[in-house]
Amino acid sequence: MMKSYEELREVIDKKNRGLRDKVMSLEDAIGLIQDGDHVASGGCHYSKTAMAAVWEMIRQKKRDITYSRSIASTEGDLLLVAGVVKRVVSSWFSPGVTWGVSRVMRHYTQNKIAEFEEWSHMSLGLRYRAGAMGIPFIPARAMMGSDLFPRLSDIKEMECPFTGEKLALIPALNPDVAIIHAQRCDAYGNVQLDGLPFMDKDIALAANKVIVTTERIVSNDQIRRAPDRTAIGFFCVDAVVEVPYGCLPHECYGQYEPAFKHMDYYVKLMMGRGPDGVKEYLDEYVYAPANWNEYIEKIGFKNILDATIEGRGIYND
Amino acid sequence: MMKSYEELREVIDKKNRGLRDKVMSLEDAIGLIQDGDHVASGGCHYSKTAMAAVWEMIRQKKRDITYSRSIASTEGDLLLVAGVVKRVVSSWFSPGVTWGVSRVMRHYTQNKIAEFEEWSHMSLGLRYRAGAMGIPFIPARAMMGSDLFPRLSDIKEMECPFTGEKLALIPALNPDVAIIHAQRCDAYGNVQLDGLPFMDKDIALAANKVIVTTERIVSNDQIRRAPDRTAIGFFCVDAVVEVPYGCLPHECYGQYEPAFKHMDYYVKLMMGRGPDGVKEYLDEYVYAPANWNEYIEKIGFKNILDATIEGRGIYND
Amino acid sequence: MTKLDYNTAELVAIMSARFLEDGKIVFGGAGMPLISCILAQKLHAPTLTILFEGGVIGPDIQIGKLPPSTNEQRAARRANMLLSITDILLLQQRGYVDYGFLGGAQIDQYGNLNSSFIGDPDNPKVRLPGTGGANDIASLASKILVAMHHEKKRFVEKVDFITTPGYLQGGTSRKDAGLLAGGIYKVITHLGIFGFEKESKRMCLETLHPGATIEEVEERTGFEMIIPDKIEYTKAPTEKELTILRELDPDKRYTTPKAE
Amino acid sequence: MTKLDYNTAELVAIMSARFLEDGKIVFGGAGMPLISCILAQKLHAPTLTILFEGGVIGPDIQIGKLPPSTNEQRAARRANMLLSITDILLLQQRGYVDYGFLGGAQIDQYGNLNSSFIGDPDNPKVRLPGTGGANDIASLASKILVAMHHEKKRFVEKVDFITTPGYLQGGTSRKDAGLLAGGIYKVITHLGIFGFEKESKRMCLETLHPGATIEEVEERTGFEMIIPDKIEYTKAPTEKELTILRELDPDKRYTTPKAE
Repeated sequence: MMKSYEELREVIDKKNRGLRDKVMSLEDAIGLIQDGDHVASGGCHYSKTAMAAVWEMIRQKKRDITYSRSIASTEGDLLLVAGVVKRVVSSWFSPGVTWGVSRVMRHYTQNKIAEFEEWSHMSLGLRYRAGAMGIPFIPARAMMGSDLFPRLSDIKEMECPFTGEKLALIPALNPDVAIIHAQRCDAYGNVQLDGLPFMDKDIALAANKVIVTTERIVSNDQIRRAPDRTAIGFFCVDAVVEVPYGCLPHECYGQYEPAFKHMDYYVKLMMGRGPDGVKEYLDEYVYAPANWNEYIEKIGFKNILDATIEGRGIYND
Repeated sequence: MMKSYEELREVIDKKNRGLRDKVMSLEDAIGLIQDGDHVASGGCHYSKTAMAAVWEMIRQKKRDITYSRSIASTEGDLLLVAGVVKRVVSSWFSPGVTWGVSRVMRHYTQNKIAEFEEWSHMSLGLRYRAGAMGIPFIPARAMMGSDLFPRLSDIKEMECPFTGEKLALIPALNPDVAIIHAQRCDAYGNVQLDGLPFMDKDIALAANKVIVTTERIVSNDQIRRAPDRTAIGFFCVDAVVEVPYGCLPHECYGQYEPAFKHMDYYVKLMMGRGPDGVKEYLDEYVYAPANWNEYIEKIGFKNILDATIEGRGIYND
Repeated sequence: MTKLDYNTAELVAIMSARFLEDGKIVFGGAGMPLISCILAQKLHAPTLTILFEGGVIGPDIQIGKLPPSTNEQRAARRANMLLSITDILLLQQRGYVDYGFLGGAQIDQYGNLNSSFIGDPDNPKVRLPGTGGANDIASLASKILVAMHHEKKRFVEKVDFITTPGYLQGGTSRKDAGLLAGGIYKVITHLGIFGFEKESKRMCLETLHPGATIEEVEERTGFEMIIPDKIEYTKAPTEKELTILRELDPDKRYTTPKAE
Repeated sequence: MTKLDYNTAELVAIMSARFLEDGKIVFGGAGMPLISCILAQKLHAPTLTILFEGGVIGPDIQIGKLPPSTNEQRAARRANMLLSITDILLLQQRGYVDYGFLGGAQIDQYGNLNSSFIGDPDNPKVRLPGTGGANDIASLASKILVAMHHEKKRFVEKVDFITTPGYLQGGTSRKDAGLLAGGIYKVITHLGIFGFEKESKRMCLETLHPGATIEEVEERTGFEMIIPDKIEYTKAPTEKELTILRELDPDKRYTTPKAE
């Protein structure tokens, strides 16, 4: 199941990693994803979700995608109901603690239409990290003894040759594509992140292709003035797309909080009518708009302004 | 040789990790180091060396210390000649490429007065990282096949249970004490670093005690305004000491470049007269001054001003 | 002394807070656990540090703006440090986290928790959202506190699925499985405080909350709870505890008992 | 065409630069390797990225302020990214580094390098400063360039100590040892360009620099160098190459041959 080191190297070897302009349209960027790919998503839960990328994946009718993320929220529902995703690899999957258990997740998994492969939060993080480091596994002291362990095909146990202790071996994950949303990024793909870093760095290095959506594209000069802030280097990035409000209705640290009213509206629809409710939502918010800006406009100016005031407010203290 | 996980946990368990004031004198901070300890040092080569800590270790006549660092420079000479260090664990040990091979290092190792245990740069980094992660090893694809490998008692090889590939297992290193120099730090030990991060974060988490010397102590409020800049958390720090110019004659990113004239002077003494030259240096620059500020004064105002202008000049672009 | 009035959720929040010592580090979840942690800080543990698994160390949570999740910027406000999720969870593996604060759909006599499946995992009645960081926290934090409403359907002999390891099959089975650190420290319900017998690792009553009875505990527990010969009682919530708790959650958003 | 005048260090710097393709990533050391990398950028590889093992990605080095080490702020000037040492070396393990640029006190017929001990490692005549990142680079970067002055005492049959793996004992021994990636690509000396025979992995002459002779190569090599039947010659340094090189190192600080 796991690729050999030589196969992994071959993929990276073929990438053009020159310091060159990678700015493109959302359509072209998502065009890099192929049916059947494993797509890993940055952020966590309803924070820093690469929502514009997810939205465009749905519009492009991607199929048989495996979707992995530290915690999947409403974007996971959308991907399932749209028929894009067959398997979700995550540690937790529902809109949010206060909104209850996703009826879509339950419908798709309980009826075996899709799979939800459950890893602990840390072990999923270590999977990306091992992938980022170019090693087949990282040992860990969690997962053992639980019923999660025997349900996973790729995890192993060993006796530590140094201490004799039992260790879980958490296997590397090298996604085909990473979709990551950034506060800022230059045209070459140098990404600078603010606030909560989630698993974004490891995901970008672990993936074979990296698509970055960003609140704004800044000059390379600006990046070079604070190179210690660069979290993801240009060399692994394949596409840079400027998408203001690219996480809505989820949040982007320092830029905007979630559009809570829209989230409440969505959750009510989803919990009330299950997949059918989500289909209605997809029609109105994903398929109907001519482009991302039209989608944002539908979320509503007041919602967005409120979210923005709260979001940037973290710098008021 | 490697401690069991339960022993490691016991040490950390005993640390007081409350959010409390840890500011103390250089004397008291270095007093936390015991004879026989393994002391790991942050920075690399002649950058961000915790020189004030090294200087005070010599004055306090520490003995039988194992000293580890990514690359050891002139501070390694001083520690050997002063009789503080018995074993250096590093990937490279000499003042700097342009200054040739340390005569002190050669004298002490060739005459078997002290040991220089050589690891590759990355594998020493992985040793600290495994220590920081609380795991006994990290697999890697370097070191194998070389003659470095069989000289090391703690490194092992295994066949990967996922891919069948051969892997080197790089053993965790949990130093007794880490000495780290920072651009700024609050009274609780929240450390923010600028520029090159070296291995400082991993060393701090791997060590059982952490002594931070810092160019300045800033308020906790200032730290909290940019928590994404905190590189080392207060919880692992045991001592905070304000020592302006605490790396001299080495450099501190964004603050000062090396005092090159003083470095040239030292190297000439060391290369010309070997350990005897260094003894003379120790008398004049380590033992004679009443305190760190007097030592700095002896390096000379013009030297320091030049180094400062160049050092902060990186922000001029 | 007049008898103070409080609901069962408030009782659990206060009892939990009492276990959090000063100078320690606690993984606070969203909701009630977070309220308990802040309560402890205000009462007896001013240098207690709260972590969130979203990557937050030592935040300064605004009363009235409690974060609904631990992975968002409200949880990060005025933190001392922000870390990647993987790194903050690894702090536990290094031994830096004293307390984990967990709940679950089910707990069993050995303290194992289930937050994955109700019914047969291969054909579940309910697929739950999953472990999040709970498996890691229970495997690695030094002392786990479990705060739950005491109900028979939740206190079961054997959980349908061990998402989050307690003492597994009891005895030495937790260590034998490779889990060398931590373990379930206390289970805090609206009826009492429960610990685990030293050898067998079976759940046992430690103290009964004022007003609760052994009968009620037994009635609401789906396995044989070990009851000591001499019953000790928990000290009732004080006026100070209740006053501060209610300042933290004035609308009782997090301290209203859920309907059974 | 008038014959251009250049010294042996300049020759090696120019020949090395020619191997660095555009769009690739190279670990540049301090000194001559760095000059070669910048020269390649100015000549044919404008989007070539330089890394330093001190943690620097894509710096903008000021002419006249070349960093004497790769671990200091001069090396970090106007970089695209700064990383920890461990992380920048791990980029190679992930496959992101195309070229490593190495030297050493000794090289042998299989391209193994020694920078640790001269003489018996247990009783060395000289203890050298050590590997630094060289072992990692030679184990993990895709293609290793070795730039050295060609001297018999440096080109030895068997290095006293393998600090930095080439093809080890030749044949498949490198892969057998677990080193699945990379390998020594070219050895560049003041006499010629050398590669490694496909099967045996023994060093072989590829092209002779203008003016150099087979005899000189053999005389200055301490093992049997494989010499092809038909000798090919390297294209001599061009005026453009020399002009730019001398702009980069006007004082010939890094491009003056060392006394043998």
